[in-house]
Amino acid sequence: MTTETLSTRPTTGILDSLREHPTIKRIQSNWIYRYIVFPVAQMLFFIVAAALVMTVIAYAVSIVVPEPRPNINLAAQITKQLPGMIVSGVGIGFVYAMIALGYTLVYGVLKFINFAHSEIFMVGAVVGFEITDRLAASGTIASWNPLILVPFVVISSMLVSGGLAVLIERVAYRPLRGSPRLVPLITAIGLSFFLVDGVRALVAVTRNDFNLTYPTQELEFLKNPIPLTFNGPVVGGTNIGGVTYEQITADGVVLDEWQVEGATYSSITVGGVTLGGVPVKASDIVSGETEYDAVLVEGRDLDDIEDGANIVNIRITVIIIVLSAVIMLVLLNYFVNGTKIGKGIRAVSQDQATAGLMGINVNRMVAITFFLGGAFGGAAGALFGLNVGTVTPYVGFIPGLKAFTAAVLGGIGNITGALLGGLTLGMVESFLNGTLVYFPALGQRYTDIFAFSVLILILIFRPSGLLGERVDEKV
Amino acid sequence: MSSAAPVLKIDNLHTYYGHIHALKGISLSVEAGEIVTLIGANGAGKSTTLRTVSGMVRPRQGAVELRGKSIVGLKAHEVAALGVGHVPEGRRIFPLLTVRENLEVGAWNVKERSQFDERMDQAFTLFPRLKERVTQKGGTLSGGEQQMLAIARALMADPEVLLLDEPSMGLAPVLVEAIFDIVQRVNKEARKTILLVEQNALMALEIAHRGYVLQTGEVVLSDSARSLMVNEDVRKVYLGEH
Amino acid sequence: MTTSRAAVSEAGARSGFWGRFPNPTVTVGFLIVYLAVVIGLLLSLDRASLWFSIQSTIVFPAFILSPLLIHSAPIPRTWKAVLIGLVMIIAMPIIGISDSSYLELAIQVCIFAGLALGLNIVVGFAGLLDLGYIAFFAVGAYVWGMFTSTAPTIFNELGILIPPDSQAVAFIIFIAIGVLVAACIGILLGLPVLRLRGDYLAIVTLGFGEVIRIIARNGDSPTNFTNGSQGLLNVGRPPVNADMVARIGELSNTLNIQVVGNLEPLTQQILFYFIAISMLGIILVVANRLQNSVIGRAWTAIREDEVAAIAMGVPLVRMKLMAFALGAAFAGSIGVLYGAKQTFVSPESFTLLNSISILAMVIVGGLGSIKGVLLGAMIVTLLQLQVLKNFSLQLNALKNVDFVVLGFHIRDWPTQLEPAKYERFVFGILLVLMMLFRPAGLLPESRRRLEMTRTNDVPEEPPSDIPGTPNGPANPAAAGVGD
Amino acid sequence: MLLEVKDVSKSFGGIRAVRSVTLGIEQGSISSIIGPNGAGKTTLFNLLTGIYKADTGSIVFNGRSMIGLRPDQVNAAGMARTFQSIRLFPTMTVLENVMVGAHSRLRVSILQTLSRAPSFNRQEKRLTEKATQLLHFAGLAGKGDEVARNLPYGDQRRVEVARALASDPKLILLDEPTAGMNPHESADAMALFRRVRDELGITVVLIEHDMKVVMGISEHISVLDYGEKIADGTPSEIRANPRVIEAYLGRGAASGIDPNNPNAAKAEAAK
Amino acid sequence: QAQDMQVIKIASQSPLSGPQSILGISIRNSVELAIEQLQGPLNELGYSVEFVPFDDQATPDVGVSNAQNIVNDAAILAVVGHLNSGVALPSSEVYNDNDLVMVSPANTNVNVTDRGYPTVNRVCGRDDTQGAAGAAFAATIEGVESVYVLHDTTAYGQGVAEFFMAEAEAQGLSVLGFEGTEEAANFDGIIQPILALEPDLIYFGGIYSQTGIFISQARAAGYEGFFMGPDGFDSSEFADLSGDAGVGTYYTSVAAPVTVYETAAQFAADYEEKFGEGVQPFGAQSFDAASIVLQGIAAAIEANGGAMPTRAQVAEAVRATEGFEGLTGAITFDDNGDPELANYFILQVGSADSAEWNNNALLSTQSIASPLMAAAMSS
Ligand SMILES: Nc1ncnc2c1ncn2[C@@H]1O[C@H](COP(=O)(O)OP(=O)(O)OP(=O)(O)O)[C@@H](O)[C@H]1O
Ligand SMILES: Nc1ncnc2c1ncn2[C@@H]1O[C@H](COP(=O)(O)OP(=O)(O)OP(=O)(O)O)[C@@H](O)[C@H]1O
Ligand SMILES: [Mg+2]
Ligand SMILES: [Mg+2]
Repeated sequence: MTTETLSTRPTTGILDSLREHPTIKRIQSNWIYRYIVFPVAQMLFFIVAAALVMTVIAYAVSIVVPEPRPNINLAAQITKQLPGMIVSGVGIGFVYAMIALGYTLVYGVLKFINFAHSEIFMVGAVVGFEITDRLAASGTIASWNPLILVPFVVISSMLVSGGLAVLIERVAYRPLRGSPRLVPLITAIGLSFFLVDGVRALVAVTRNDFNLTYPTQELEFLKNPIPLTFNGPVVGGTNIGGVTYEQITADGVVLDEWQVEGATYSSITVGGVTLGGVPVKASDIVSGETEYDAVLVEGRDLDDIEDGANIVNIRITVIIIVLSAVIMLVLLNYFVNGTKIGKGIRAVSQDQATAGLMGINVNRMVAITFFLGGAFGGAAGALFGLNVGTVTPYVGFIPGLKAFTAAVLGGIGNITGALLGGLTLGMVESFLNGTLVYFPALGQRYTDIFAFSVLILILIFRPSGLLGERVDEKV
Repeated sequence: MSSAAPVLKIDNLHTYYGHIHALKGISLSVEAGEIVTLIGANGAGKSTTLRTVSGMVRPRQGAVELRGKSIVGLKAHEVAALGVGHVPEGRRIFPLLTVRENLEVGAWNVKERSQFDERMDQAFTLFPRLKERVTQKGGTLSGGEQQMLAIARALMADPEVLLLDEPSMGLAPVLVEAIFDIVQRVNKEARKTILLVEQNALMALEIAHRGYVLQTGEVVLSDSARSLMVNEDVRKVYLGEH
Repeated sequence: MTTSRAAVSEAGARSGFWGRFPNPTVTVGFLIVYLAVVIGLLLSLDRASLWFSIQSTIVFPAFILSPLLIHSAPIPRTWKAVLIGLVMIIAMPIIGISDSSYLELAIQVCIFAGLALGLNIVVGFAGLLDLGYIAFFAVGAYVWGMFTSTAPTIFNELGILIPPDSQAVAFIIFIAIGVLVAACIGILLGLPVLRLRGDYLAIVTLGFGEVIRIIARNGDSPTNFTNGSQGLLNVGRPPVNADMVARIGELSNTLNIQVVGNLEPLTQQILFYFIAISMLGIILVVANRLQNSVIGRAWTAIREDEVAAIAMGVPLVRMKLMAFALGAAFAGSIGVLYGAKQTFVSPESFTLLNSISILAMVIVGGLGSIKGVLLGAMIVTLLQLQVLKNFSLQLNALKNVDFVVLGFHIRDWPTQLEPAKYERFVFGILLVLMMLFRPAGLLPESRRRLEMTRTNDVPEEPPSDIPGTPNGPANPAAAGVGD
Repeated sequence: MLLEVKDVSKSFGGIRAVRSVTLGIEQGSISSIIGPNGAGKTTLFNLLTGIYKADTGSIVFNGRSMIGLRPDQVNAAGMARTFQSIRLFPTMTVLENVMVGAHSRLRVSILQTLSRAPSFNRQEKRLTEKATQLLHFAGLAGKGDEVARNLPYGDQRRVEVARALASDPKLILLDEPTAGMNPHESADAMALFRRVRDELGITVVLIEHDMKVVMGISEHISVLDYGEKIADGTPSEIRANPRVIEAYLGRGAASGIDPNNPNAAKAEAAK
Repeated sequence: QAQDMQVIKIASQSPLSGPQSILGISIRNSVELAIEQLQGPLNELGYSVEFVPFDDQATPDVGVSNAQNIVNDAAILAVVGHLNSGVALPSSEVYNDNDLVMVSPANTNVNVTDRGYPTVNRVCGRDDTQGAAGAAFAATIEGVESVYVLHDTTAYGQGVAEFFMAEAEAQGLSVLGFEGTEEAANFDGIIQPILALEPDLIYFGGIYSQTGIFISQARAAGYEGFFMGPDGFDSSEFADLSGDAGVGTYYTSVAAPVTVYETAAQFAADYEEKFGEGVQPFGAQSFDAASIVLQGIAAAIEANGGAMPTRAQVAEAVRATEGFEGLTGAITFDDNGDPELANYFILQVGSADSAEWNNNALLSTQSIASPLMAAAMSS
């Protein structure tokens, strides 16, 4: 029996021997290193490694198949898309990772797949919507400081989702503890049906609709993506309808100002296109004092839109996701490895009966675990909602499945594994989406198939997932 | 010895596993500072008795009193909090926790830091071997070390009553001796009350004050250890004499 | 040779419901009366009646579950055979003539029961958690569909479709082909992944199920095999001839039963019904024979303790592959039937939810128990296709006549809370309740019942979790499948 | 030599559990392997039976190399075993457990199974008879229909032995077969092991910590310590070996064996 | 309702639960509204009409099983449904086997009618025509030379997208990509290559709940060109979902905006009043389908001398519908059950405010003959 249990650190041979070094041991015993520096560095390392590996593979493919389709130079396309693909991979990867944590925590302790977890994520997303929407309805949302608003929304979702997870455990899993593991699997599935349609009933009655759109339009700080420039200081030089718009730069810094035929604007919108700043209705384009409407009348001469792809708009929400995830993962790591309760949870995960003999309240530990897993799911839900803008009661299914895959990929039961699994899956998906398009016989619809093949390959070579500890059975 | 009320008193205990009637009305008592041993054939219900006391299984009928207070129906962690330590059959070390962490978990109910440190020291003086291995994962210890750890872990909570289930099973002869030695020391020096289950009945009776003989879920004989050791039937059936 | 288990079930039969019957004759009498009442009621139900939906929801399940009831009764085997034969071969078609929707339900029940029995081999017997089982079903349906559909697939363009007049023979051959192809795919998938342990296997099979669906959905380019998301249209079916139609017509006249709808599709349905119950019969025999054999025992051994099993000479991978392939083969053959019956094969019918719902049948009924799985399949299928639907229809009927209960006008029931919208909601609750109240399943296999009883007294920390206790299983695998 | 083990080693990560062990087992003998906890005894059994792959070394059984074979192939080659912690199939009946043990000697054919061909029925019948006989042999007559899990511990150990015997092995490896038995029960078990050798002609190797059993039954003893073989010889040689006393027996136990059980070995031998 | 009236039932089948239920419920509600408002003529003939809504759960098996149930209720004379072509195709086999007429409000898939069944009709346009009409218009947008085609991999979305692509190529536009996606929430990965390919226009064959979100995310990611889609875009919800990004989006529709037909506006208002929510796409078509069915039944009864008609007679009468003035235009069925002439409208989203949805600019109206008609006319 391979006993997989909650563990946070992979066992890597070389690192193990390094750890024995006295200096390293001293550093390691420092809690700042153990609970902050190491986990953060590890996450950065994973991000960079995952991105690097995928980039190398993508270029390798482009060497093998330089021109998958007439007039398409694969390498050039990859270069154009690279930053975008990485950012999107990281964004979705962290969401997967946070959901995967819920699967992994629960699996680590109770050894069963909590299929209802995807709905806990969904509830988090819906709660996030309810809060922001109510704030928006009361008209106060714009006055909130984002540094307070985002944590407020996320933490509320965490509390509700965490509470829900605990409730579910109490009602539907605890009575079944000790029965074959497939039994709670079925109650979990039943619950997930119940939750989806239950939430739908709630929002249908209260809102008459179940497409729940976050009021992101009213959140100033979410609107302006951070443009990253890859080709020097001048961004754009966009030419629309014979007019060239140049973004002004001073000392190599890109300003939020645009120059059109000599006049300077703080923001321009042409048709649906916003160049920096706040999207303004076409008729509202203002320059200092003069109205500039010549541009609108003509519509757009799209041929003249110049290469704008060197700009990558990093959505603020992606940054929020990454930051929140990092903070929460650091806290979780500390909680599980550095606190007494964490130790209790790990003990329960390894042997419930004996943990009870030691005076540990097994039920409480299980409840705490469910709360943690649920809270992470809830946070992921709210952040996901902020990022994609619209959620529904059905939104949990796909990310839930993906996150489950990520948890397995990383080694189910392993917290760090969930992170790595999520990032890997996000990155693989993003790169596949970005490159498969150019292969006429394939296309993005095969993304899942390829991603799945990657999963199988990894599992064949690492049967317990990327970081899963292979605890060989002692016979 | 019969000065005060018994520390642990079991009366007419019936325990079932599903429809298997494992304990059929067991009664026994353990006085403070005593080592009492349960002997009996396989499946006699020795382990079940210990499990029932520590709350791992719930009896269907009967009383278990700790210092005169009923503990029937309490959960394992509640019984533990009342000062009962149980070293379960098969050691049951947390395999992925280090030796130190195993001991820390053993001290779950210890609130004070100073007390904790003291007990840790005590454990290491009792088992110097463990001190050498504080950072090793429990699962990689050898059987004997695991057994030491299991006992030390139970002692961390400073329980008044210690339930030991076959502490010598599967151990090399050298270690068997060492373990019995330690049990005796714990009883004498730390003044623990001990309920001991052993297949190695001879050694158990050597260190125990009294003993009970169990057969298919019932107590068939109880006496002082010395008299049990010379009892014809006991010698024949449980000590392997022909 | 499993006398003890037989004894257990006999004893169970005696002590429970059947315990009240003094002797077999009375029991047989009771069963005959029961059947007569149920069949009589079914035939006399009137669709125009206000309460039709609720009535049929009560009576039809009572009818279709009767074979299981008969089977569990303590009466001589011949009687069982006679009564079950009566129900399935005579009563059901007659009821079908009076209302072919019951035939449809019966066919669907057979289809899902067959699938559930196949999955039971994989999950229940061998303990391998397969979440992509529906894929093999899809394979069967597509195999038949691709060679008979008039959709613009490559098969059609190459002119290698099976002409309608030879579809009767071809159908039987294709059931065999479905079996073979699905089994081969099962083996191909199994070879690399069966070395994985429980939950890893679960995710891989889940992914595989999705892959098959995605391939089906995108199999229209660059070469059109599956007609993509449009699905295969006009899939062939074993045809009925005028003779059969005429005979059904005569029968309905003799019985004086008014046929709603046309005779030909009715005859077709009856034909499918007989095909479906024959296939289910074969599957039952196969499953039963597998269970009580070297193979079945080896699977149980693997399920309970892989290491011990392989050390005792049971070749793990080969036996697991066998389970995987046989389970797949069941699904493949039923897939052929399904394709022919629906005359339309599209990727939408083969989603993860379908896999899960078959798994639910297996577990609700009782993992590893053939009778239980049969019951589980019946109950879940009827729940999904009849009971929950009729519940909504009943409410709607009451709305239509402005029915008033306790002063409340059913008509005022808000549309947001219309029961039809909450079928899955109710289904979810039912799943949870069934598992909470019967965690071992409705009719558990005797050894599973054993597994469960142990925990009755100790819900919190089951001693079963104590590896290495003398009498507890040394192996957590015994506590659940797919470890 | 029925079994020849040469220079076999096995490491787990940093732990070198078995270090170039060499030993031979004579056809028709009863031998023991002893050693302190964690010495690598069980690991050695696992290497022999293919559960673990040896890092180095050769294992030749009955003239055939066992290196690279899967456990089921090793079983088919004629080596059967029991486990240190009992691993019966807990919810199968005792009889079924034993029948599974014969798997490698059976014809497993789907077609025969499904068609219930006469050959299938004949095989089932023979198998049932054989399993019943084995149960009788192991002193479990009449317990065939009990569910394995419900048996007392001692009986479970016997079922393990019967199950291992069902594959008609040439060699049976017993891992602490009397652990957790009281002295009376272990004496019975010893008699059973002797009969396995004497009546069935199967070579027996056992791992034990109970010196009464080891000294009473073995014709040959090998001692492992820290993965290495430190001694090899007859029981009296081993008992007198200072290294063995130091590492394993302990002074008390070494001296304690004789006074407490002065004639057990002799008595058994006399029967 | 008078007791002596004979009862006729009309069934609907659409998804009432699950993610597509918002459209399915709209179908169900619109049929209910039509039956309530338009059963007068039948009442006069001595018949009362009952409505039996079924939930097909967007699943073929459930649809077929319901269909079996429906055909066995002798009182049911017609079905309005389904939403999903994947469900309509197998279910209509059952209807057709039993002569039961079906009028589809939403199944634009070509195969629905191309099978030539006498019982299967639809009031909406066809994917082939709609897709082609969209492409023809796209080619006229100034500056559009390249397109990128997305679809939702359903029979509907992929079907219409394929026809769009074919016509776009025929019109000389360069098709930079043709991709299907089941993604519903996060389109990041799909947008990246689009940004790199810089198409002038993105066509998305899908339904607003998916496409609205896509559009808002594509704009946020920096896409600067045009968007276009089929009638799946036609929902006020689209404006909510896509926000500012959706302004300027072109879409084709087979239903006229309510501003064009007064009756449609009335319908929308009635709907809102009765059900407390806005009508969704295919609502007007469902209303029309139900009206046609009611009219057909009445005609069949009259032809039958006032007696209860057979299903075949009803089917025949429905097929004979000629010049029916519905909310979506005049409908005459051809021999396959397609409207002989169907209107295809090209509209442009004018505002991010969903209340303004009905004021979207109507850019072009095309009356296009069904393939059968077109063939007849050309020969
Ligand atoms: N987990 C369990 N499930 C079912 N029955 C059990 C379980 N544990 C013990 N039993 C049964 O309860 C009875 C008493 O078992 P118990 O373990 O208490 O015996 P014991 O005296 O400790 O024996 P041993 O010396 O073998 O440890 C036995 O008949 C056994 O079969
Ligand atoms: N799967 C494994 N992974 C890691 N270490 C292992 C594994 N199996 C055995 N070991 C280690 O190998 C060494 C030898 O173990 P083994 O079980 O062979 O000892 P043993 O001689 O049988 O001891 P005992 O008498 O206690 O059963 C021990 O240190 C053990 O921890
Ligand atoms: Mg015991
Ligand atoms: Mg060992």
